[in-house]
Amino acid sequence: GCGGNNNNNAGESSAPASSGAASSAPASSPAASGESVKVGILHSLSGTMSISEVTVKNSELMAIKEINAKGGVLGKQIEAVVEDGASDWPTFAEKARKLLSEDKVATVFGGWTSSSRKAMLPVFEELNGLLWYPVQYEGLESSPNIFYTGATTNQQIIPSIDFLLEKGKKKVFLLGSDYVFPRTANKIIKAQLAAKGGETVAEEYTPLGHTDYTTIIAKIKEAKPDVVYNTLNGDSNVAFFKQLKDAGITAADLPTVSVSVAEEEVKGIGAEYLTGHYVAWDYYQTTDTPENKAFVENFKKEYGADSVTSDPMEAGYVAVYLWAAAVEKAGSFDVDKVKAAAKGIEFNAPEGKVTIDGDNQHIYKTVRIGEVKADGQIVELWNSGGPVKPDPYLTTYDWAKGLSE
Amino acid sequence: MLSVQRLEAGYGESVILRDVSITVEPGQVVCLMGRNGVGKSTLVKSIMGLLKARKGSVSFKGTDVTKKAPGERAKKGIGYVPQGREIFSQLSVYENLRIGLEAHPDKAKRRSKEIPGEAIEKFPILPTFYKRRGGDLSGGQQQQLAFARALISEPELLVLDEPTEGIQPSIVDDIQDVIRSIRDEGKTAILLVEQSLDFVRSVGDRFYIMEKGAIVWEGGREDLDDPAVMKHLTI
Amino acid sequence: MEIWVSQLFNGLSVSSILLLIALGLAVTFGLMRVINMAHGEFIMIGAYGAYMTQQVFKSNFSTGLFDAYFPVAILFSFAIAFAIGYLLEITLIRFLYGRPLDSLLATWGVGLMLQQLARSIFGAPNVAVASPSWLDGGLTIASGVVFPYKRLFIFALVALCLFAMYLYIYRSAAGRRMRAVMQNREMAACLGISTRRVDSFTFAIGSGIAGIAGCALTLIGPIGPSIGTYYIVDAFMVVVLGGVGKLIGTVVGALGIGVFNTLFEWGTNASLGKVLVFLCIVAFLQWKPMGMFAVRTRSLDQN
Amino acid sequence: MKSTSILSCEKVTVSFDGFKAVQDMSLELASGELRFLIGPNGAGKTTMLDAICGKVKPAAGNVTFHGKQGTVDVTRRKEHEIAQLGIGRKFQTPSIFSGLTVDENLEIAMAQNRGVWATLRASMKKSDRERIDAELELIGLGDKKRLRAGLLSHGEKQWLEIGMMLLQEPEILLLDEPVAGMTDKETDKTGELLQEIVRKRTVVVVEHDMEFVRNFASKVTVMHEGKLLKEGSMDEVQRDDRVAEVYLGRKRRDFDAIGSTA
Amino acid sequence: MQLSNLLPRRIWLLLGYAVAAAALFSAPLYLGDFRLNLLAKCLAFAIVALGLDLLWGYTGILSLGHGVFFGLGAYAMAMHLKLVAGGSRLPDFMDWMGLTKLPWFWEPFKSFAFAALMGIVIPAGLALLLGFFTFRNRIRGVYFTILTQALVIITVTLFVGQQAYTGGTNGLTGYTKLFGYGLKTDTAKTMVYLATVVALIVAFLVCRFLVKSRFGKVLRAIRDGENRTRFLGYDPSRYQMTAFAVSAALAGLAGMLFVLHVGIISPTMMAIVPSIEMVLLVAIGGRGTLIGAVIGAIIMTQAKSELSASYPDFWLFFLGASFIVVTVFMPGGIVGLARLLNQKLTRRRNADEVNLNPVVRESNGVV
Ligand SMILES: Nc1ncnc2c1ncn2[C@@H]1O[C@H](COP(=O)(O)OP(=O)(O)OP(=O)(O)O)[C@@H](O)[C@H]1O
Ligand SMILES: Nc1ncnc2c1ncn2[C@@H]1O[C@H](COP(=O)(O)OP(=O)(O)OP(=O)(O)O)[C@@H](O)[C@H]1O
Ligand SMILES: NC(N)=O
Ligand SMILES: [Mg+2]
Ligand SMILES: [Mg+2]
Repeated sequence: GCGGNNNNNAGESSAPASSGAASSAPASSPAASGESVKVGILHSLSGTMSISEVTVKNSELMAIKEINAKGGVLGKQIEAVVEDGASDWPTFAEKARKLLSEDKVATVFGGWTSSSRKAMLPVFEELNGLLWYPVQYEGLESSPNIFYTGATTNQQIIPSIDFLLEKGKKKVFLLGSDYVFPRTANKIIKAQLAAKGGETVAEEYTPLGHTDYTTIIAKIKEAKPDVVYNTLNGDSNVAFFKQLKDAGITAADLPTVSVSVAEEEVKGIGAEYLTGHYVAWDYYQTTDTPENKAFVENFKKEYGADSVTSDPMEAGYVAVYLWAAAVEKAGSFDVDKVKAAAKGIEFNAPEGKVTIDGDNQHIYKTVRIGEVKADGQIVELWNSGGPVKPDPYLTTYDWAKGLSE
Repeated sequence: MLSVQRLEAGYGESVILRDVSITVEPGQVVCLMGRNGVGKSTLVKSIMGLLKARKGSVSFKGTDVTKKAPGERAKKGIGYVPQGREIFSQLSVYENLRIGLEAHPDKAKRRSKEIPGEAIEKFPILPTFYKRRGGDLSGGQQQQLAFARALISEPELLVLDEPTEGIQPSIVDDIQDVIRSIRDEGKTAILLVEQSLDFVRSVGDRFYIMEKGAIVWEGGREDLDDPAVMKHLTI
Repeated sequence: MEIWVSQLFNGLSVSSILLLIALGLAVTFGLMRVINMAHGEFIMIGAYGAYMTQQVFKSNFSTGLFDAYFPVAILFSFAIAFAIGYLLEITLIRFLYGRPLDSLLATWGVGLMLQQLARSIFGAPNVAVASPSWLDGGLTIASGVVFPYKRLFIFALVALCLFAMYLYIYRSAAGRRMRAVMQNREMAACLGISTRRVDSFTFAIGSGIAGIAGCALTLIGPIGPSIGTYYIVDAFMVVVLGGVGKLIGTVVGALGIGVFNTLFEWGTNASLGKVLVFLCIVAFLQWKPMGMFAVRTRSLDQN
Repeated sequence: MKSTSILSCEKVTVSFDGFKAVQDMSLELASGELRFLIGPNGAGKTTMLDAICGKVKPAAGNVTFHGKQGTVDVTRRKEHEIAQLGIGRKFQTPSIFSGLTVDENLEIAMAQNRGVWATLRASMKKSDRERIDAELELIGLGDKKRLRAGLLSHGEKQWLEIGMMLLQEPEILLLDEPVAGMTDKETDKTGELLQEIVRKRTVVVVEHDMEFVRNFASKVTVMHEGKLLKEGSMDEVQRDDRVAEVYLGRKRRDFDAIGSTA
Repeated sequence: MQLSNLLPRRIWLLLGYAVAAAALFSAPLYLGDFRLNLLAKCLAFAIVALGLDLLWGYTGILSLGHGVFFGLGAYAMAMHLKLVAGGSRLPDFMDWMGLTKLPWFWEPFKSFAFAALMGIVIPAGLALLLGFFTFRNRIRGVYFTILTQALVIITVTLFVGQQAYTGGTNGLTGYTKLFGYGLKTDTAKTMVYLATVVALIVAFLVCRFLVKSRFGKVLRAIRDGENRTRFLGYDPSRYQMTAFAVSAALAGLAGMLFVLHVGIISPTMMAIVPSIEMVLLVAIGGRGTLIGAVIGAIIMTQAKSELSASYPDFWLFFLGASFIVVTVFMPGGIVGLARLLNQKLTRRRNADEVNLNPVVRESNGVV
C-alpha cells in the first residue's frame, strides 16, 4: 500500500478572507507570515489521472519535508496546501485561483496533463502566481508564470527518434491517446522522420481510457512496422501491452518506444508484459548518481519498500528544490523576484545536474533511452552525454520550421 | 380465526382506519361493505401486513401477527385476492400459479410441477392459457387467475377484495358456488369485500359496514333488511 | 482472408467482454430496476479480488502452485463482490426500490466511496495481476491468425455464467420467485415469498457476477481504482440496447455492439468507430424504441 | 327512431402474434345511441375499444368515424388525433394521473385546445372553474379535489376517470366497465347519468353487471371469441341459448328473468 | 380558513426569496475573489439544474447528457472570447494544428451578439433535433437516457478529435477581454457576476411560469402516464420536445456564464461525469421543486469545493456518503426534508406536495 502522510494546511487561521483586500490583492505578496510559508500542491488525487499524479504529489511532499528538516527556506517552514484537481481541467483552474487568492501561497507545484496546465495558465498569469509543472509535454509554450521541470520535446521525443533511426528502425507506427500531447508529439515525429529518411506507416489514436486494442494490434500486424512509437497515456497502456503479448508479439518481434510509461506504470502493467520494450525519459530509478541513491532510499523509507520512483516524480521533487533555491537567492518570496533569481540556478538533481534556462523557464536535462527489464526496473541504453538545452519551440531544428508558426 | 382489535392505520400523515375491530370465525364467510373510499381495502391491506398498524392488533389463529411481514402471514395460511388483480404480468399463467403455491403448507405440493386440479377447476379457461403471459390476459381472465392463485395454496383464511370485478356472470355464479362450498366444508374462513348486496346476501354469514374508516354496522344475514344498511350504502 | 477471420474473432471477443460486464447489470438494473451506477465499482472489486488472491498465493505458495490462483481468484472475486453487494442491499438499496433517481444518486455515492476505499487500501496507481501461465499463448488457426487462450477462456467463462444465469432465472423456483418479486414486490410478499431475502440475494448475485467480470478483466486490462468508470456506460448501453429485463437482449446487444465496434474501428479509427457505433444505436432505437427484445405489456403506461 | 351512423367498424380483425383477439367484427353505432357491449372474459371487448380509439391497429378492416369534422378513417390516425376528433375512452383499470391532484386531472382533461402554445397561455376562466366544480360535485370528489389522484381508492379513481371523460366532451364515449366496484345505488346513479349523456352524445359501455345492462340498455351487442355472437335488445339477447351458454350461465338467466319480473 | 392558512405562508415565501435575492446581489461586497468566483459558478450550475428539474422533475425525462448542451453554450461564448483575445491573429491552437485561415464557422463568432444567441440556439436546436427523433418515435425512459449518454460520447469524441477546430482536450482558454474591457478587472468580474444573478432569476421565473401554467400540468401528466395523455388528445412528443429544448437552452445559457467565470471550457465538462453530476444537483436539492434545484446546485458545488480543500485525499468518502445520506434520510432532497419538517411541525397534510415517486405503479394489469 501507500501510506502517504498528508500534511494538510493545519493552520487555516492564517488564511485571510477579509473583504476589501481579497479580490484585488495580487498574489505577489504571499502569506509568509510568522514561521511558515504556504505552497500549493495541486494534482489529481481522484479520477482517472490520480493513478499517475498521486505519486508526484508524494515526492513533492517529501522534498518539502526534507527542506523543512534542514531549516526551511529563508528560515521559514514550508507548509503544503494540498488540493485535488480531480482529473478535471476547470477544477484545476478553480483550485489554482483558490490557492493564489485565498490561501495566498507563494508558489504552486502541480498538474500532469497539458490540458490541466493550459487551464491553470490564465489564472497564474492573471494573479501573477508561480506554477512548477513537472511532466514531459509537447512544448510550444513558455509562460512567464510557469517553470517547466519536465522534458520538452527536444529532451525526450526528438532524441528517441534519432536513436531509433540509428538502430535502423525506420518504419514507425504511431499510436497515441486522442488528445493534445500525442497529436502534437506525433506531428513533430512525422516531420522528423520525413526529414531524416524514416517512414510513418500509420497513425492511430484511441480515446483516453480505451481498453480494447485487438483491432489496433491487427492494424499493426497489417502495417508491419519496425517499431511502434507509443504515446498512449494512463490505463490504456496496460490494456495495450497485455493484449500485445497475447497476440504473440514480443519486444524481440516488434519493439515499442513509450514516452508515458515509467517505473510506476511498469509496476501497474506487470513487468513481464514490457520486458525488452524501450522507454524515453530523463530519469530512471536506476540512474546512477549519488543524489539519486539518497532520493530513492528516502522515498522508499517514506512510502514503503516496494514503491518506485519515476521521471515525473523526480521532476516534481526537483521543482521544489529549485524553487527553494530561487527563493534563497532572491531573499524573498515575491514572485517577480523569485523569477528573476531563478535564472541560471543549478541543482544537482537525482537525474544529474539541471539548470534553469532563464529565457523559457524550462530546465536543461539529460536525455536517456532505457529498456524495461524483467524486474520492472529500467536500464539506460543511451544518454545524451550531458544536459540538453530546452528548446520548446524547436527553433534549432531546420525540419521543424513551419511546425510552430 | 382472525381477530382485528381496535386497529388504527393509514398512509403517510393521514389516518384512514380508526378503531376498527372485526372477527372472523373458522368456516365463516364475513362480508365487508361500504362506499368507495371508506377504507375497506385499507383494512384488508392491514390484515395482510402491507400497511403497518399504528395502534391495535391483528391476530390470526390465536397468535398476534401485528408485527409480521406479509410473507409470514401468507405462510400461516392467509390467501389474498387484491383489488386490481396484481398478477405478475411478465410471468406466464403457469408461473403465476406456481408462485401461488409458495405458501402451500405441504412441501411436496410446493415443489410439484403439477398445479393441483381442485383449485382451478372452477376456472376452466386457465389451463388453456398456461403458456401465455399473465399480462396479456383480458381483465376478467386476470381476475380469475388472481382468484385461482389465492385458492391454490389452500389457505385457512381467504381475504377477497372485490374478487368478482370484471368477471363474466356465469363465472361469478360459479364463484358464488365455490364460496358456498368452501363455507359448507367449514375448513376455510373468508373475509369478503363486496359492493353487490345480492352477492353478499347469498354467501355471507356475518356483515360489517364501514364508513369513514370505522365500522358503523354489523349483523347477521337476517339483519340485512335493516334500513340502516341501505342508508350506509347509499350516498 | 486471415484478417477477416481474426477480426471476426476479435469482434466476438469484444462482445464476450461486453457481455461479461453487462451480465451483472442485467440483473441489478435489468431485473431490479436499480440504476446501479456502482456496477463498475463491483467490477473493480472483482479485479482487486484477483489481485489479493494473487498476492496471497505469491507469498504463501510455491511457484508451481501459483498458477492455480486464477480459478481460486474467480471464486474469491465472486464471493467478495457478492458479500459487498449483499451488504449494500440490506443497508441501502432496499430503501430505493421504485425510486430510480434516488437509486442513481445513492449508487453514484457508493461508487465514489468504493473508489476512494480502493485508493486508500491499494494506492492510487494501477496494480498488476500476472495471468496464469496456462493462459499464455494461443491457438494458431493459420499463419498470422492466433486465438489467444485468454480470449478463449473468457468465451468459456461467459458461456458458463450465461448458462448458469439462464438456469437460475428462468428454470429454477428461486428464479421464478425472483422475477415475481421484481415485478410486484407487494403481491409477491402477500403470496408468501420472503421478499427481503430475494431482494438481497438478487442484488448480491448481480454484484457477484460483476466481480467475476472484474476478475476476468485482469487478464486483458488495467486494475486501478477507477477502472469501473471505463465499463459502466458500455454496460448500460448493452443492457438497454438489448431491451431492459431480457437476458437474451443483453446477449444480442453485446454481440451487436462488439462486432460493429470492431468492424468500424477496423474501417476507420477507434474514436470514429465509437461514434459510428453510437450513431447506429441511435438509429436502431428509432426502429425499436424499446430495444431489440422489448418487454411488451398491455398496460397503458408501464412503470 | 331514425338516426345517422356515427361510427362504423367493418370486419375488424386484431391479432397478437397470430392470436386473433378480434376477428371480422363489425359494429355500427348510431348517433345518440347508448350501446352495451357484453361477452365472456376474453371475448375481445376491450380490444375492440382499443381498435376504435387507436390503442391497437387492426390487422384488417376499417373503422370510420362520421363526426363533426367529416368522415375519417380512424385506423390511419394517431391516438391523440383520434381523441381530438371526438372519441373518448375510459379504461378498464383506472387510468388517471397519479401525480396530479384530482382538480388538475380534470383541468387537463377538460375540452380545450391541446396545443403546446395554447396550454402555455391558458388560464382558468370562471366558466372553466364552474364546470370543473360541477363535475367534482357529480363524481363526489369535491372535498378531495386537492388530493393527489394516486392516493384515491380504487372506486374513487374510477369516478375520477369518468369525470375526466365527461369534461373531455367527446362525441363518442367508450366506457370499459364503468360501474365495477360501485355500490348498487351508485350503479343506478351512473346509469341515469349515462342516459343523460346520450341525449347529446353516443356511448358504448362494456359491462358485466347484468342488472345494470338490463336496466339501461336499449341495444346490446354480444361478442364471443373475437366475433359477433348476437345483437339485439336485452330480452332477445337473454333468450339466446348460445349467450346463456357461454356468458350468462343457465342459472343466471333464470335468476335474472325472475329478477326482472319481480 | 384555507386562505388565512395560505396567506402567511406566501408572505414568508416571498420574504425568503427577497432576502435570498438581496444576499446574492450584494455578494460582491462581502466575498473575496475566489469566493465570488465560486458562487458565480454555483449560480451557473443552478441554471442548469433548473432546466434539468423542469425536464426530470416535471416531465419525467432523465437526461444524462446535459453536459453537451452546457458545453455547446460554453463553446459558443468561448469562441467569441478566444477570437477577441487573439485580435487579428489565429487562435494559438489552430496555429499549432497547421491551420492558416480561420474556419468559416468561426467567423461570425467575432460578434458577441451572434455568439450569445448561438449559445442558446445551438443547444436548443440540437435538443429539438434529438427530441424529434426520439420522442416522436416513443423512445423514452431509460432508452432515452441512454441515447443522451450516446450523445455525450459522440460529442466529446468529436470535440476531442477535431483539435484544429475545437482545441481538442485542452479546450478553449486564455481569454482577455469582453466588450473591449479587460475580463480580469474587478468591475468586469462584478458585472459578470451580477449578470449571472439576473440570468438565474430570469431562468427561475421562466421555469416557474412554465410549471405553474397548464402546460406544466400537462408535462406532469405526461410524466405520470404518457400514453394516457394521448387518449386525452395531447401529443406528448411536442410537449417533451419543448421541455427538452427549454432545458437545453438553459444549460447553454449556464455554459456561457460558466466560461466567463471559470475561464476555460474543455470536453471534460461535457463528458459523462459532469453530466451526471448536473442531475445529482437536482436530486440533492429536491426534484420537482424549482427552488430545490437551485439550493441543490449551490450547496453541492460549494460542498465539493470545501470538502476537497479540507480533505483532499478523502473528500470522496464524504461526498459519496452525503449522497447516500440524502437518499436514505431525505427522500425528496433538501427541500423534501424541509417540507417534511414543516409538515411534522404544523401537522398539516399538504395537498399539492411534491410527488416523490413519479412512477407510482398503478397496476400491471389490463387497461
Ligand atoms: N397484447 C396482447 N397480447 C396477447 N394477447 C392479447 C393481448 N391483448 C389481448 N389479448 C387476448 O385477446 C383476448 C381478448 O382480450 P380483451 O381484453 O379484449 O377481452 P375482454 O372482452 O375485454 O375481456 P374481459 O371481459 O375479461 O375484460 C384475450 O384472450 C386476451 O388474452
Ligand atoms: N396510498 C395511499 N395514500 C394515501 N391515502 C390513500 C392511499 N390509498 C388510499 N388512500 C385513501 O384512503 C381512503 C380509503 O381507501 P381504500 O382504498 O381503503 O377505500 P375502499 O373502501 O377500498 O374504496 P373502494 O371501494 O373505492 O375500493 C381513501 O380516502 C383514499 O383516498
Ligand atoms: N504533458 C502530458 N503528458 O500530457
Ligand atoms: Mg378498495
Ligand atoms: Mg376487458
